[in-house]
Amino acid sequence: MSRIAEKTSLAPAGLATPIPLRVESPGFAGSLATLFHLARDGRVDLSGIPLAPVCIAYCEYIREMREDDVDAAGAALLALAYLVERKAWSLLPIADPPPPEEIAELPEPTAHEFAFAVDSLEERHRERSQLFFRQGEAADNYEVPMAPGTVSAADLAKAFERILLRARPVDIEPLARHRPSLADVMKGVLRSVRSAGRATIEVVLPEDFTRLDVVFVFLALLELLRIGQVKATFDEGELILEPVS
Amino acid sequence: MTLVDVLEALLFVADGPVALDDLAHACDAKKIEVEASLSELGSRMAASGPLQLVRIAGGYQVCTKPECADAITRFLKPQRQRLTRSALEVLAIVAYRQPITTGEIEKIRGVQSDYALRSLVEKDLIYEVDRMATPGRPILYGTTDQFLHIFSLNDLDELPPIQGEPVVEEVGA
Amino acid sequence: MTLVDVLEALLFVADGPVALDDLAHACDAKKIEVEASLSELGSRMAASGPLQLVRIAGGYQVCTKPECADAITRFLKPQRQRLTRSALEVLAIVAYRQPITTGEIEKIRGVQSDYALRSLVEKDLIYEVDRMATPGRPILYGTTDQFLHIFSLNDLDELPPIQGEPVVEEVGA
Repeated sequence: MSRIAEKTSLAPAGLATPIPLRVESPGFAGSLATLFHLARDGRVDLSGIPLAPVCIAYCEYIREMREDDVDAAGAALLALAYLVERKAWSLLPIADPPPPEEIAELPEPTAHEFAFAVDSLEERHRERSQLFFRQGEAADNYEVPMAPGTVSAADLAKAFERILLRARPVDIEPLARHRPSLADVMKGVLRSVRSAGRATIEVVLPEDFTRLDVVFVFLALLELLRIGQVKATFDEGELILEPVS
Repeated sequence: MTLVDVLEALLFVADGPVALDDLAHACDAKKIEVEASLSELGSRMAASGPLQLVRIAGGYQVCTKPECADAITRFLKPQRQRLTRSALEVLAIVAYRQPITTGEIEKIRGVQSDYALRSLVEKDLIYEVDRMATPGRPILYGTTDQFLHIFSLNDLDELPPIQGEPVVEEVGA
Repeated sequence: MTLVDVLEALLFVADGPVALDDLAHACDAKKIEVEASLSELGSRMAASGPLQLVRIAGGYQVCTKPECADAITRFLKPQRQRLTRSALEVLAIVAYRQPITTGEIEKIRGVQSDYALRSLVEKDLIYEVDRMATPGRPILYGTTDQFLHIFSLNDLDELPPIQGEPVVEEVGA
């Protein structure tokens, strides 16, 4: 069976494109242009494709064609003749049919062949527009939240002030000796809290701590609270630290 | 916290489709376990709530169910750029014939296509894969992951068939 | 789709805390209903799953529970360092054409590039080298040592040649 595809999908005038003839047979389904290309590349067995209906459909098309488009008609005729010749050779009982003549202008697959794909892509796009994903920027700014039930910022500030009062006052040296990085202090605090299980702030501070030690340890503590590695609570006014398992 | 929960959390914070490998690495779990848990998460989400798990652009991602589209549209007032029919046609040709040059596309369409190509590059739907080693070194275009994403495709094998093409492939095989 | 579900969907797609008013408007519901549903959503999330509803910065937002922190940290770290295609493109232009202004970059790319530039500055891959002595004093960007570091370059001379560029340089020399 052959039928003529939508005529409106013809390529714009002025270009030699084959007519949009669609071939449907047990051995092949697709446009005449595609069949031509497959035959030329030896990728289709023409003996399984009846060409008579294709020729009849072609004649019908020419008859119905309102405007005389000699270029389109010629291009399709060339493809048809080529197919008939190839098929004829393939039916003859000879091992090596002569190579086909090289045809100068090959019919190319035309845009109408993609019409179905374009339709289904359009439909997919419409369906997809009903779905919403989290926006990229939101994820970019994503921070792991603080543990719920932790103390408030004001509570922490009070605890900080209290412990600062007990620190050994040492003059700040402008170019002080090398200090550990915040990451190192965080590791130290986390180690102390984990080994103690449940600890007060003194446990994580060095013995005979200075005000600078307090500042460093608190910074580390805040960071650990923020990334959810340590949980802080108040017990009778005392700041209690626990590791988050 | 079960593995299913952790996976849900990871997909929540991710800014795009996440590959199975990355999920397995973050969870410190075997891929086969992660796959089973993802399938459980998918069924759980499908059964209730407004979210769903999809396989898209080569990974897993969570998105809303279509039923919420109206409220979300009111909320986000998204300016969805619709693709014109001609842009879609060029996109389809690139998708099925990639890598392909402007010249080849114009031969198929019979019309100039550089404007459509440029706008598709700007929308990050196609990109310059390579250049041909012929005079003028024409650009070869291919589709991006963003292309897969906006058409809800996991990979190029999921493209809808061109009319007749599947049969053609069988014949050629 | 219940009101609770729709609210979950809205908070899922939102890129920050959402005010009660905005939620009520998007759901086309009364504030008092929305509040009740938010409280139901909050309890539901608290009871199971890896997500929680928090009140933050004058609005509502969904985030993960702290128990998932380890997996998320493992997951986000490499992801944060991954550069998007457009960021890479901007970075390449800055690398080869530095010092360069936003306007010049946008002229080359044909698309707005300030978001990519900002994210590259945040990642410490480019920095404000100077400002041009022209009206508006546009910022001139250049690449940082961190840029050399992550691309394993010793100095800028080691950048791979752009196609055709070496010839241009010879002509100019």
